Amino acid sequence: MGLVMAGGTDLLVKMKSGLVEPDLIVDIKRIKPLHEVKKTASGISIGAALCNAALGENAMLRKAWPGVVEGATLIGSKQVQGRCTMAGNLCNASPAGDAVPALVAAGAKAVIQGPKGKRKLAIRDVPAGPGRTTLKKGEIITAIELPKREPRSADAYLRFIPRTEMDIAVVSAAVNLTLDAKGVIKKAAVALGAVAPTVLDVPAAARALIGTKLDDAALDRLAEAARAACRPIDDKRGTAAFRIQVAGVLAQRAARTAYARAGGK
Amino acid sequence: MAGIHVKTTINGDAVEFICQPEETLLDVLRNRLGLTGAKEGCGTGDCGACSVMVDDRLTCSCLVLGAEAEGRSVETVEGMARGSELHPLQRLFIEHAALQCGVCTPGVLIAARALLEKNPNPSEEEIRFGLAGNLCRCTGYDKIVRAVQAAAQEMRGA
Amino acid sequence: MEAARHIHLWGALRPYAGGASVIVVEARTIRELFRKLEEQFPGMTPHIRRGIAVSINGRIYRDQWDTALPEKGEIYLLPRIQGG
Amino acid sequence: MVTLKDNSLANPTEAAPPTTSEPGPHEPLLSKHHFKSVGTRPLRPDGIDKVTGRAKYGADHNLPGQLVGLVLRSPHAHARIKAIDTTRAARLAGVKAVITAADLPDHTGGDEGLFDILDNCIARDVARYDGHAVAAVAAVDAATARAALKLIKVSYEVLPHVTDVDEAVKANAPLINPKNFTRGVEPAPARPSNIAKRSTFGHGNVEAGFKAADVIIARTYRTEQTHQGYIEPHACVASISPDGTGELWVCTQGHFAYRQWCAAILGMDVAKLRVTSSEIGGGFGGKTHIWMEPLALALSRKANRPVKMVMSRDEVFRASGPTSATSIDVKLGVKKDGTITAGSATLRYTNGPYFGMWAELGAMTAFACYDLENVETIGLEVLVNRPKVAAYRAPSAPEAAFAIESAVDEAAKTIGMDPVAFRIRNAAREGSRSSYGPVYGPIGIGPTLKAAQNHPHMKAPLGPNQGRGMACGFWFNFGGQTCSDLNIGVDGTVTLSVGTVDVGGSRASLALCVAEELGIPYDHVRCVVADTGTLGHNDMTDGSRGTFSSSMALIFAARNAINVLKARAAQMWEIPLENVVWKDGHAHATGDGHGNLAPLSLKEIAASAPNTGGPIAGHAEITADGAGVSFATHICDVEVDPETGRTRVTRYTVIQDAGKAVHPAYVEGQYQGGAAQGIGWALNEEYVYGRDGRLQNPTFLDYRIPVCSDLPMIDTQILEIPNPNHPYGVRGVGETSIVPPLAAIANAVSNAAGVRMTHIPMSPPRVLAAMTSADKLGV
Repeated sequence: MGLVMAGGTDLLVKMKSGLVEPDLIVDIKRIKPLHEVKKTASGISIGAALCNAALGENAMLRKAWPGVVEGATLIGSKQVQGRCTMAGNLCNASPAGDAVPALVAAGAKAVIQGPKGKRKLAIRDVPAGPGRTTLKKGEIITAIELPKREPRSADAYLRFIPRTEMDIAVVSAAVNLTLDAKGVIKKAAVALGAVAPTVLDVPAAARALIGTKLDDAALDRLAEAARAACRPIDDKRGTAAFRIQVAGVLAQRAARTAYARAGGK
Repeated sequence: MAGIHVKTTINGDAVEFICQPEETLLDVLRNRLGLTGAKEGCGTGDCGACSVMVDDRLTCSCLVLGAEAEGRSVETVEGMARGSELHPLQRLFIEHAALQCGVCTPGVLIAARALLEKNPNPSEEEIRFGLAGNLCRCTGYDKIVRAVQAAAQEMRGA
Repeated sequence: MEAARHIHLWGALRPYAGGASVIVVEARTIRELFRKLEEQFPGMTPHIRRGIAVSINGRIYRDQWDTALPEKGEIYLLPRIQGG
Repeated sequence: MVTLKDNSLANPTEAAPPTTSEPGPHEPLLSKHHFKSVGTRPLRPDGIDKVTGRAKYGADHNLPGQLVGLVLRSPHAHARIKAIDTTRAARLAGVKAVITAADLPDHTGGDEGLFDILDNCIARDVARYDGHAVAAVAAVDAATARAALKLIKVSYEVLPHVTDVDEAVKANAPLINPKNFTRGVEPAPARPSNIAKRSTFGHGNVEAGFKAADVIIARTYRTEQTHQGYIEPHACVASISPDGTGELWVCTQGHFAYRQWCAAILGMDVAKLRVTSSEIGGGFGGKTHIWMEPLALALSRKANRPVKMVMSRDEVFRASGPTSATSIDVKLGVKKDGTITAGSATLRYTNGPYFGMWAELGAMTAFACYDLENVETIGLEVLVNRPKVAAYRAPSAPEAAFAIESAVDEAAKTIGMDPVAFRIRNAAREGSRSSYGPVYGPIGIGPTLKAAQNHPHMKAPLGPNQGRGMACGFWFNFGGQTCSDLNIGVDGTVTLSVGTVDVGGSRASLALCVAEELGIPYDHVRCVVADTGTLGHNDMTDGSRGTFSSSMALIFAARNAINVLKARAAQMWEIPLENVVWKDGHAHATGDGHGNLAPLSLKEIAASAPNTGGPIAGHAEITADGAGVSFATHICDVEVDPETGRTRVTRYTVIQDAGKAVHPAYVEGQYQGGAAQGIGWALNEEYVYGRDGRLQNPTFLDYRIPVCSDLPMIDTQILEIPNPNHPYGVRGVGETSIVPPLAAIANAVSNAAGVRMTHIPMSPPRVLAAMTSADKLGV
């Protein structure tokens, strides 16, 4: 078995515990273009080997996609940040991966290179279940593409962890909003992490926001729709009931942050 | 399995070693090069005791393969002092009693230096989040944070 | 009866002394006390082997078996505690 | 009176009778009130090694030709081992030894405690918990050793298991040990059970006390199992030579005890095994027990090569020293005037699969802070399929204090009394009968409470969703067997050899005490931890005894050395010994005709040693009884997120009696470290077991010890109420600081959340469930 290594922060842990025993490891960090962040005709392309610490240092990304950057830079410690990548987090396919919900809410795409050429796939469709992706044999992700930003747009990502750092998300929420000139939400996306086998895109929750200025009634409907979409389990990190309850809370808080960032008042 | 021949720079010195493909940089430092300052507290990137710099990025050496060091520059706690002169962080950690058992100290020092290089005047909160990847079980972090504050002040003045 | 000492027992020892909370033992030192206890109350032997501490007027002795048991004052047997 | 063996005095030809103006060589009474060195904050001698990476910990030592040892562990919570086939593993190239229980025959000679240690080190017929060692290998490298483990075939017959404390005491629970009949019950029970022992403490008549009460508080509290969480995993290098002698390098809190146990288990003579303690990367009680060290020795014996073994973090969690999980019923009777009329508690503590005394310690300490007319505690040691419980900093006291201090707080609230005033009213004092039996001498709980009452923290304003809590804590402390050497070099500098492992800066404290006693500068004194081959037996660094005991021994050793120094000065001056006194690091001549002699410095006397009788040294071998009990009061503020149940500690204050703080910075460090561990225990740390009886979270990722950003600064206030049994008044300070936090935080969270918290850790799901409806959230 051959495996691709970007940051290696998941792979080396799995090797240590004997979970995987690769015959070959391909380190993609030496490939220069895979570290680039560039503006393209359709948006921004982020190389798959770019470590999240470097991603967080990119002012353009922080300004355009603060929620995406939040998600990516919450993973692990400062030490782990120096290694881990968004693409790696995506391919690890944990339902609790911090980088993923904001990418889903952003409508981002994975650029996939394989023996049969290149294809693009919505981030939402990359994970197939815990630890499994829809990538085919021989395929690797080379970049993540974020769409072009309209004016008055912003996103936010929040996760719930018991400590202040170093935990895996017990539940998480990302909200991506675009406002009109009057501050009314005209486009919205809501994604939830750690409440189902894969990160959830929740259109019903997004619909609760569209056409509103994020009044209390809209926030209540948002929380209700978010909770209704959850299909979590009880595990060592939290109970299903807790996850459902807090998913609504985080969706509301992330929506408030995204709304303020987009210029809403 | 055939070993991999690696040429690298460690604490400014050119170093060559042969390692197995699955060996971590931490294993190489400790078991092949005799640099036992970096410690293995967990092996999973959760404690920070193995913190080193690789090409000026703070990393857990347990999450880096030894073979990856090829052509890169690695800095460990053994390279922090200049000759007999301790780095201000090292000196102030002793002066502030910021270590008890001391096993987390090498990793904390490397992380604290990385923090101060990026942010010479951190708030208490920034220090606490900057060191959140380094577990200490003895001190309750109080004296560690104070030592880093003192070092930041001294290094800014110097 | 100048060697008679009143010895207070903690709960786990009382069943071996017929439920008594205080017993009278003729013993001048901790060593003599333990020897007499084993003779008179064989059920206490496993406890003594595992460790019993002796509080003499509030001060706890764990090891020094030649310590004298004063005629006056309180002698209290306790489990030999462990620490971290 | 500190007891000393008569033969422990200095060479009798040199020992002079003490003069009236100076303390005798082993006079424990407080001899100092004004200190020059003690109480200062000099740099620790091991500091530079520890900030430069030079210090050698357990895993930092290597021997030529050493092998890598690894352990095969049970994947089952409870299983009979039907057969172990090691033939394929043994045949693998590079494998030099494979061992099972058969390679460690029972040499314990009927010693039940020692047999339990042996059985825990390697399972014999039954694997008793997930992670129990079953076999071990030694190979030329880690990869080969890992491959060999996979080739060992163990056939298990899986047995029913139980891990929960309340489930284990039920009549139909699976039996952990069919030979276990509850001790402490007369007549002995006819049927075996999982209750290993019942202990009772108390006095008075609790039923009468409850009848006299106006208010009764009765609740059941639970705490989950935690781990000491030292950052350095267990590690050792063992080397046994064909002549039967052996060397063991190991991280431990007590190398002499490790030697004793390992030698007994391996059937070796104690004198043939030399154990060297490495620098220790945290212990907190977890390194007062042996784990894989006998396996390393047995592998080395079989392979005739040195063997290094280092536990993984997973192994540390699964197979080394956790605390008990507990379930504690408390009943408290209180009068409206604030008098506690009676207190009772039944404390169930898990022991793991082996007999321990954990509930007993909980039962002893539970009500120790209070002066109660009627009190009764019952401790039940409960066997479960979890790893063997090990001591953790004031073992068993934090759980009991959580239950009792929560009830005390609730009682104060119920009668409308300030919680500090309520505690002051009921606090134990000199002459009170303790809840565990004896009458107290002078004790420090009152002063810590008074200090808390007057502390600005108590009066600081609180914000929304914030609450304040406080609690008291008690720990016994102890002393024990201690042996030290003091050697004076030709240049007048001093080397100390001690046998108590330095876990948190004690070498600096001990050097300070000797500098004080000899009257020389701190930096003329160097303290080293000696191996078992070069010093007499020392008990472990546990029970808060390291600085207390070794400083006492070293002060006595220094006094013995002073007697020698004075005799040498008398020789040099050619005057009678009784005309020499020791003051400020010098011999002074006194009396008629000698007054004009210039004082002789220690350095000058040392320089002439070759011509005055040879090397100058002092020794002491003592049993350092009289440690003196310890009390602390903690205050904390928390903020609870009402929507998520997450708790943030916003302010924390520790007030504790140190007797005399030898090196105040390291005393503060003990207070802060204990508080931080208590905060972790209170909020997030817990062992999570699955239905299969396997540990779900054996990583630092999911066993959540506090990180730097979780904590505020931890303020400390050191009280100094001298311990009359130590020459400088020193008390142990290491453990008590972990006793109050669980309760202090529970009281604060209860105040912030508006609901009484009875289950620790107060993880967000539990707090949120308590704040809304327990059923709705299914916790």
